[in-house]
Amino acid sequence: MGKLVSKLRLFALLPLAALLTGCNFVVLKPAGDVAEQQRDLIIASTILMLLVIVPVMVLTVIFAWRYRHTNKDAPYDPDWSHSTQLELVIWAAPLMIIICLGALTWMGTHLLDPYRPLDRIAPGEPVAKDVRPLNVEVVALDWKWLFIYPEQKIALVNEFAAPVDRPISFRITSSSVMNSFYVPALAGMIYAMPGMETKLHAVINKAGAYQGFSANYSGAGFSGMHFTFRGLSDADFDAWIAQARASSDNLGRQEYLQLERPSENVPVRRYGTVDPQLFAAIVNRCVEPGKMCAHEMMAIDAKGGLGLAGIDLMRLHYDKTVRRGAVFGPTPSYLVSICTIEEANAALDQSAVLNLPINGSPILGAGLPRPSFTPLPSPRSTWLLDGRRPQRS
Amino acid sequence: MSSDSHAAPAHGHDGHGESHAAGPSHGTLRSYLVGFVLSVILTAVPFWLVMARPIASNEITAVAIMAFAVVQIVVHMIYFLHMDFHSEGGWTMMALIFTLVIVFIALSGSLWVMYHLDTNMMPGQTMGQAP
Amino acid sequence: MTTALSTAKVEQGATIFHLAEDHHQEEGSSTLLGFWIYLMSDCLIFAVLFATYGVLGGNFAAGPGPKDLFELPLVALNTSMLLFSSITYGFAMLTMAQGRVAATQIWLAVTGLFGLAFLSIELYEFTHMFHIGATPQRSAFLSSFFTLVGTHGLHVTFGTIWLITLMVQVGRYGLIAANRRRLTCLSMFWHFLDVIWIGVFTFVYLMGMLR
Amino acid sequence: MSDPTTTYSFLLGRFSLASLPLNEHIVVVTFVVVALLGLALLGAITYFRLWGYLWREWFTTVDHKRVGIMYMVLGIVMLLRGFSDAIMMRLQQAMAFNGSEGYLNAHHYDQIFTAHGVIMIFFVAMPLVTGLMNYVVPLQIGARDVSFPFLNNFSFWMTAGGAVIVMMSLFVGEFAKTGWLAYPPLSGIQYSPDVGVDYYIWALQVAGVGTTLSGINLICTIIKMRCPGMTMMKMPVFTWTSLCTNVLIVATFPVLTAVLVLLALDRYLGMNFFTNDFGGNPMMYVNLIWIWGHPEVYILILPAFGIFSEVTSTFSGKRLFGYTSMVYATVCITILSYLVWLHHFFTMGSGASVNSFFGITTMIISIPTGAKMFNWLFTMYRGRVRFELPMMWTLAFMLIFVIGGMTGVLLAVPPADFVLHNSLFLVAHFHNVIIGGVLFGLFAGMTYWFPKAFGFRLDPFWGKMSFWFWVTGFFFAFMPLYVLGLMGVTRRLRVFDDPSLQIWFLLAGFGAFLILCGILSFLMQIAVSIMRRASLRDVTGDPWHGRTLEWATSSPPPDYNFAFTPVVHDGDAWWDMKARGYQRPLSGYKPIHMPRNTPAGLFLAGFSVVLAVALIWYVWWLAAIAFVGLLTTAIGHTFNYKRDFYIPADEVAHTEGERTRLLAAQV
Ligand code: HEA
Ligand code: HEA
Ligand code: CUA
Ligand SMILES: [Cu+2]
Repeated sequence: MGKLVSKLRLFALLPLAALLTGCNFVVLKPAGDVAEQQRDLIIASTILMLLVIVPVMVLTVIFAWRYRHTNKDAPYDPDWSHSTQLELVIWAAPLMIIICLGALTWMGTHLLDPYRPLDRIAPGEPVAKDVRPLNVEVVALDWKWLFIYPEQKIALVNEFAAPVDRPISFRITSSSVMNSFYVPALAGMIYAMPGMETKLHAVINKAGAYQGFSANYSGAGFSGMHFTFRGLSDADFDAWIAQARASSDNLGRQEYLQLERPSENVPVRRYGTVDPQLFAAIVNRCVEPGKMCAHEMMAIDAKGGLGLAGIDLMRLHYDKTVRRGAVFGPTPSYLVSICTIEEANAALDQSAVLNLPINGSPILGAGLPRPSFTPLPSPRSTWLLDGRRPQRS
Repeated sequence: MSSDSHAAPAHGHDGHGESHAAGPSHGTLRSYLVGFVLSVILTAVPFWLVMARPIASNEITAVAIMAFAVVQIVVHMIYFLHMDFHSEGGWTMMALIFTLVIVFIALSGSLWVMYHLDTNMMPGQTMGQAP
Repeated sequence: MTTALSTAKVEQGATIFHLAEDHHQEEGSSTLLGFWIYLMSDCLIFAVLFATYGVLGGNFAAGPGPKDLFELPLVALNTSMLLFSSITYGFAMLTMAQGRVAATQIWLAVTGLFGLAFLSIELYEFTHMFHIGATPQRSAFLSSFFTLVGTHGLHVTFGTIWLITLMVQVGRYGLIAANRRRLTCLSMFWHFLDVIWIGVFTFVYLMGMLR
Repeated sequence: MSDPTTTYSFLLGRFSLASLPLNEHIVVVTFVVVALLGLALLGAITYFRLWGYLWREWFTTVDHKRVGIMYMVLGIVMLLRGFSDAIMMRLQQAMAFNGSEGYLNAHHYDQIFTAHGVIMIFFVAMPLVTGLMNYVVPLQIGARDVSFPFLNNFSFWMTAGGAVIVMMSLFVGEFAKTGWLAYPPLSGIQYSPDVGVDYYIWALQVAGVGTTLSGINLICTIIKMRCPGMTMMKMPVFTWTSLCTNVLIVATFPVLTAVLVLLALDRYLGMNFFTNDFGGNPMMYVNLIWIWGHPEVYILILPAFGIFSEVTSTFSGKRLFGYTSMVYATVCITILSYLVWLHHFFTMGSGASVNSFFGITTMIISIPTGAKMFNWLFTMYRGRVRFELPMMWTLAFMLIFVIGGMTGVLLAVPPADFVLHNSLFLVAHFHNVIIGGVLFGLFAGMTYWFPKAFGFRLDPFWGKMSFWFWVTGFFFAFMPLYVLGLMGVTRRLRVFDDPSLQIWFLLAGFGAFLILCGILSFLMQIAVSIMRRASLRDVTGDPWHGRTLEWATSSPPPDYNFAFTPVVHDGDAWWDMKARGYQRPLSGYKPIHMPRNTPAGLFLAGFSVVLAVALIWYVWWLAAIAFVGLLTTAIGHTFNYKRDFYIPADEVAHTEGERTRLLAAQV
């Protein structure tokens, strides 16, 4: 009888086993060194935790069974509710595990920080001195991915490739909402956010075609927002580049503004040439002609803003498709560009000169001077954080 | 529970609630005046520090006015809000301390986290962020 | 509680398991604590607004910054209004403790007037800024400035409405226990707003001028 | 589907006939069904002349027990909605392979997962948790009611108001399509110009006010209303966890309120907190919402931990092992929960130092949680474990929750999170802890306290059916998601390319079906128990050989809970009283001071809902009217000084006499 049951049980497990072997556990069997280290960390942590989880589960079953109320043989001690030694153990056992896991985490997190350039391409294989990483610029659009190769001067939609064993350095941004750039076989993910640039370093060790996608929900077309990543041998990679180069399409600002519009399940597209400034313009949210770039704006802000002169003069109404503003807000508008820092400074100086009619405040008494405006060298109170500022390479 | 059908029986209400045994102290004229004078001073000085700029350094001025603010908050707590360790069996103080801890965590944590996020990814040369 | 225990009827030998008298939870005995806890939760709302201002306060979007907009003399005047209202509320509490209805009412009225003065000055400041185009929509700095300062102002507004309500109630029912409790709550609210204002004028206005 | 223009009329705001989803069959059918059921219910109430009764005894009640029960009813009703959403998602995900789009388009699917998350967290789990705390805590501490009975009623109606707003979005307009945390810029006016996000904002704001106030109320109750002799370290563990839960509520919900205000300002006034331009920073929203969001999950689990403590010691016939360390563990979790929020956005790029700091603080939480697990274990040790339903739920919890906890700790390792964030592994983690922890806890608590609330037990047969369906259903529904997560499948996906995944989604769908059977069994259990209530009746008031004070009074307890305020000498007060041969006093009753019912809370909440709806649809005149109404009702209410009354001694004597007769008949 017992035998039969166990046989049946095995039988029941069979399809499960078949299922499990049939699938592609890409997270547990990745093809890139970074993802492999992350996998190792997952396995190590799990084993470490099972050291205490399994005993807890086993004890639960044992205690519940042994002390069931029908079992009159088991001792019954209704007032036993305290034991200092036992409680020490209870707190200490998880503590020990967490100390180990914490150490593992600390090291792993620093080692696998996506911002940290790679120092190896595989266990025991440091990056050769003469190898420079392949630069790829990634833009999450509504709802497709744009890959720009600044050195090869090509761009692609929903496909990208890299030579096997060569470090890749990604710079990632997004055009409208938050996404997350994720190729499970290659490395962990990092968010792609509008107006910001995140970085990721990775390497692919096995040739092949891998799935990549957005891991952060971004709206209606999100499900179709995936791409293929190809790990290629050097020769294949060159051929692949050449294939893209062969395309007569150029990705300039105008084309980008077209491409940027929402679309779903977009097929692969190749651009043989690309505006070298495009990625910078996307990150700085100034692809639209005449719009002020974020870094300019920040530079101006670091000097204390443009003053009252900056209030109105600088608005540029740029209405993409439909009006999508707040009920009580202004129509969507942007700041016009002041192309260079020099121009910005000039505008700053001008604002001091420009005597705008703003001083109509009777309560202060006419004639009281407004505080004069002089840009300070380091006007913002960054000193508060100076000591803790992380080093950027 | 048909509430309306019951009239309140004899012992009325005004008896209780009068006693302030565990309630807060109300302060005295003296304590209010002391608090007021201190607050005036603690307000006037930082305004003067910023408007007249007797100290040239921005940093030192900032630290000074923040210190004044902290002291003044304590003054208000003691003289106007009558905080002490006794009222309500110490629970108000407990709540206050707990809140301060949470406020501290939320404020400094947010600034810390946001500072790192910003420096890690904002475009442009100037990485400085607000405090 | 000790008195309650001593009046309890002793039942099973020495150990008592219940009080013989109705254990009277004093009417409103939790109110002050409850109100204090509410204030603490309010404090967290302000903490979020301060944190937001701290993070976004430097993002002028190439528009005006604190130095272009803030008038410290005005802020000083404003601050003094709140400070005066504090001490006058204190006087109201003192006269309330002595049970003097008329004096309490007068001090409450004075407090309310100072509150209104504060609000008018703030409104003036805001309209002035609106007028020159420094609206909350202009930059993240202005959004967070108006929201932080405006939320404080809204609190003062509601405090003033509440104060008027209480004056009516004191006028009608006198300084009964319930009204005293309410006045005490409002006093906590009022002084709490002072404390927040200390944060505002230091962190927003004074530090702003130092940026 | 309204089109994203902001043209609106004075009278109706953004509303037009196009806002009614008349051409969407599922919604229309749902609407018809709901409307018919609603009409039937209203008709039945009218026919049986229950309106007056409901109004007097329930809607306007300030009795914590009735408010508690109303919370539970709200939670169970909303559960049905939350579950329909879940099963629709499961169905869609099981179908949408091999080029099939499934049966839901993005417009629907995206609303459904958002609504599911929001409803389950805010309108199922929260009301159930709050309801239980409301019902049980005053009884456990020997109090007559909560500190602020009127506020309690008001809080309930605000929560219900939030639920009404969410439900309305199903039929009028649409709900948010942003995920349950509504990250901007997606939730900003530019990318979500429709009413959906506004529904989200105002539903949560209205409910949030209720939750915060109820938190304040229960904190005060626990601090101020404990009966003589009950020191902090003699409080039942459930009361302790409730205290910590409510502290968490009061210290986090304001953060949610503030963040949503900022988002609303962006959306309504065109401010720039979280926009892409003009210096706004969406990451600040993510940061702030998780300062609320992480403690929120402990708000859900802590009361469940309290329930398990009560249940384990009751059904092991043994004092709880390590009471003191249990209390400290709870307090530790409370404080630690504020130090970990960043673990929800490790992948946003905050750098190694920040990530590892928050990763490690997160892991530390497993130490006090582990201490709790062990304490329950050693409570069973040398006990006499009775496998009644509450205990079965507890055992299932102990076996299932540890798995979810372990995967949680795994997610707290930042490099591991880089590959598992937003994957179905994460979805499996949180359903594992929420279902295995919170829901099983609620079921245990429901079954445990049901006889207290209604005077009869729940039918064990259907309860066991429900139990086994839930447990197996859980494994089928969520273990495949762990597998899928390891295959690199992410959440919130509507269609899939890889056909080899389908089998797992089919399994998960089957699991959801089993859970459906579990829910039906649960409803069946309630129905059967009501029909058989005579044979399930418990007149002792203490059906489980309980240990804490709530078992000292009758079931259901009288309005005033205890005829005489108990005096406590021991942590397990009732156990101690029984052990020392306590006799129920039969005379000497005094009049009892009680709060009076009032409809003010209902009116205030009603105005709030109208205000919210008006704001959602841009009907400004209505908003103004509702606001004025709100203000005048609030002020008007403060002019009501007669808020209490006395239950005369005679009536107390009568009620207690009844009980004496029942008890005598029992023996
Ligand atoms: C009730 C709800 C609940 C509970 C109790 C928990 C408990 C925990 N959660 Fe979970 N979590 C959620 C609900 C919950 N979570 C939700 C809803 C989300 C997703 C939100 C979203 O994005 O939509 C989430 C997401 C989430 C993340 C983010 C992942 C991501 O977005 O990428 C992380 C990461 O650290 C995490 C960790 C943890 C940890 C460490 C615990 C710990 O508290 C667990 C502790 C318990 C144990 C560990 C088991 C018992 C202990 C022992 C037997 C002792 C010994 C054990 C060890 C030493 C390991 N959770
Ligand atoms: C309390 C929280 C809760 C609960 C109970 C559930 C229960 C379930 N959830 Fe839940 N789910 C979430 C919270 C919850 N979920 C959240 C926060 C999200 C993320 C949303 C987002 O992406 O933004 C999510 C997302 C989510 C997804 C989307 C995954 C994806 O993104 O791809 C799916 C897919 O099928 C799913 C399925 C289910 C199923 C089948 C159940 C069912 O198995 C269980 C159904 C349960 C019930 C119907 C009953 C509940 C019972 C009680 C509450 C107890 C009653 C007790 C008494 C009466 C005493 N959930
Ligand atoms: Cu994201 Cu900066
Ligand atoms: Cu969390």
